[in-house]
Amino acid sequence: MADRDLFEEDTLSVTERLAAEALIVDVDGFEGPLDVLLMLSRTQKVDLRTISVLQLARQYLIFVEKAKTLRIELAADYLVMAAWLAFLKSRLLLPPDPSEEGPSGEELAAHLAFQLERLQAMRDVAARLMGRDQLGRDFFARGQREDMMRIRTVTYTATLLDLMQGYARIRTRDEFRPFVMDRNNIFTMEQALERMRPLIGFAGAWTDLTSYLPEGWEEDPARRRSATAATFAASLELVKEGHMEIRQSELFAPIQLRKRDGRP
Amino acid sequence: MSESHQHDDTSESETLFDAPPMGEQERMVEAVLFASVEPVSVRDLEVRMPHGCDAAEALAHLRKRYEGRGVRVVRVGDAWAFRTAPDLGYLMQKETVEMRKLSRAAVETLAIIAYHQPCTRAEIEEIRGVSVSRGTIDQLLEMEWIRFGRRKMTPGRPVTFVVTPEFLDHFGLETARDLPGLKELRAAGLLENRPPPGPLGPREEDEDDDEVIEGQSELFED
Amino acid sequence: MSESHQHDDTSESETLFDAPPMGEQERMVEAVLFASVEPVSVRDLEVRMPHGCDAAEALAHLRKRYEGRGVRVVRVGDAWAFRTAPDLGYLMQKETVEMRKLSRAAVETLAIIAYHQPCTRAEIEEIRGVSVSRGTIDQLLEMEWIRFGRRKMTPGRPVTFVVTPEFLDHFGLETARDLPGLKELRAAGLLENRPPPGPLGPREEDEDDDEVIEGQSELFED
Repeated sequence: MADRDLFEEDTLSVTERLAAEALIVDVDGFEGPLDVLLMLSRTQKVDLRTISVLQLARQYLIFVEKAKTLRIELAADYLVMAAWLAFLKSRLLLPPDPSEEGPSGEELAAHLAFQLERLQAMRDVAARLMGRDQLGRDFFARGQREDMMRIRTVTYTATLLDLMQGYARIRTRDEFRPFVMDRNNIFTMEQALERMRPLIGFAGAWTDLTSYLPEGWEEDPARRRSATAATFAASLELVKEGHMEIRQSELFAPIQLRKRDGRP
Repeated sequence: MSESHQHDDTSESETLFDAPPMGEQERMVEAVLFASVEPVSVRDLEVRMPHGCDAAEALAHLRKRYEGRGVRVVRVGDAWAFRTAPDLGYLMQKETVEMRKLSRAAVETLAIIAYHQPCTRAEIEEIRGVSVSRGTIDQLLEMEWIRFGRRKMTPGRPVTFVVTPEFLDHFGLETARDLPGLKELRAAGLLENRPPPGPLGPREEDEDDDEVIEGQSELFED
Repeated sequence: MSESHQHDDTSESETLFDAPPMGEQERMVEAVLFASVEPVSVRDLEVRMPHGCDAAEALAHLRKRYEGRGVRVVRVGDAWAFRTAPDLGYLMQKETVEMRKLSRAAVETLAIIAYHQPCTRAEIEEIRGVSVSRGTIDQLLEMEWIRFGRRKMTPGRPVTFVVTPEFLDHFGLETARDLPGLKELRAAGLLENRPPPGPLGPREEDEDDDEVIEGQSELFED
């Protein structure tokens, strides 16, 4: 392999190289770059707190390179980690540049070591947790349910405000009874016709339309309006039928009616 | 109990050579009876327990141990199970009280009775503009917020409803006359000069959909 | 145990004028715990028992009585239940429930939530170094081993996860404080939420870690 020269500088043992290769074959079995790093760190066989991050970075970069030469598709986050570790490696190797911003290589390395140690710790306690006696496997709850008899009583309640709002709702509804339903203040054309038919017999002279309004409908404006409109409509009907004549001298002048007494 | 204990010591030591001590066996029966969904027969127990165990004797010990306790080992058919002591059955009842808001129909009916008492059902219906269901009246009667008043001296002598002292107590009123009047309701902003907003159709949230359309709100919107 | 029983007889007869004798109370607790599959809290016990009972003391007596027996009184969070002794589990093959095998991701996620709770999804991902699939969280929620906790007061107000009493019950833990190795992990600083130094960390999405979040904060409130 041509890459071999590239990594000759790396101080990896044969077993470490073999381990790295084994990893590549099984890359799908890993849960991300951190998992791979944790596996690689095991080859160092040291406490994770004293791990050599530099060595780990090298191992990881080999892992990624090998994966590339073997044309194994690595997920993007493996490559992001590779880039980051390459950066970390350079930071760790080069003397610190005081003008450079951001955390030092050592700080970054320490954090990575912390992450690995924490992940390992979580895996260890997860194993301990699953190793405990478990309900339904090692110890058991009562098999027979003697279910509690549930006596449920429902209490209904309302507040004074509910009550008053309820009442207000009804009263408000009264004040705004549907207009069309309210026949009290409506004088229909049929009523007007009925009223006028017997009356027109006496209307030989021109008489003001308003004098035909029914009693009790003159005062209240709403009633007056309704009665006037109905009487006017009824008058037109009677004119059409040929029983009456109608006239208005000018705009807004009083409307006058008289019997059409066989006149042409 | 069982026949297996009529043996003398020698034969027992032969057959139960490695059986756990009786105290252990009792524990086993205890755990199995507890965890089992169904009552367990002595045969079942013996199948489960290590070879050489005497389930019947262990069971007898266990029964004795639970005598007079809060739970007992009882026989169910030819099997055994734990049951709570019958005298403690009352502890197994759990009473839950659920508070629910009174329905709108009930609130309105109640309000009408409170404001117009003594009030007949027909009067309530006239004021509400919808028929009042039997259930609504029954509910209010059951809650003891209303009761029957004197019959009205009108044809048919209909019953009337009045509010009760419990009602006054609940709503913190001394008498029904303490209920705020329309003017006060208006001053409190409870009586708006507009009917409650909503489409003309019956409201979906009402239980009593028979309600007549109230207020053609659109007509009065400017 | 409660204070109410440190009184001498006179004062006791005053306060617990009609409370049943302690032996009776113990029977009651026994019956209720036996009947209930779910753990029962002292409060619930007291609600069920007659007025003046001291459920806590009766419970203490009961625990003592069942020490070393085939069933035991165990604590689950702030509630109590009878459970069979773990050493007898082998007798219960019939009762054993086939448990769905949890994936490694699910087991690790569960452990991270248990040890770091309340714990956000981002924190789980930060610790595991991979994204957490919706399915994993769903599975744990469905098993009722985790539930949603309070939202974190960090930008975006992310939801948190905490473990449930069912989790404690399943793993035979009295409280979340009894998680194996919890003290050592905390002493080693491995439960701290340490943000990556500077903006250069390999995972850049964890800007919400600016506050110092102490692990398992709510476990140590009391």
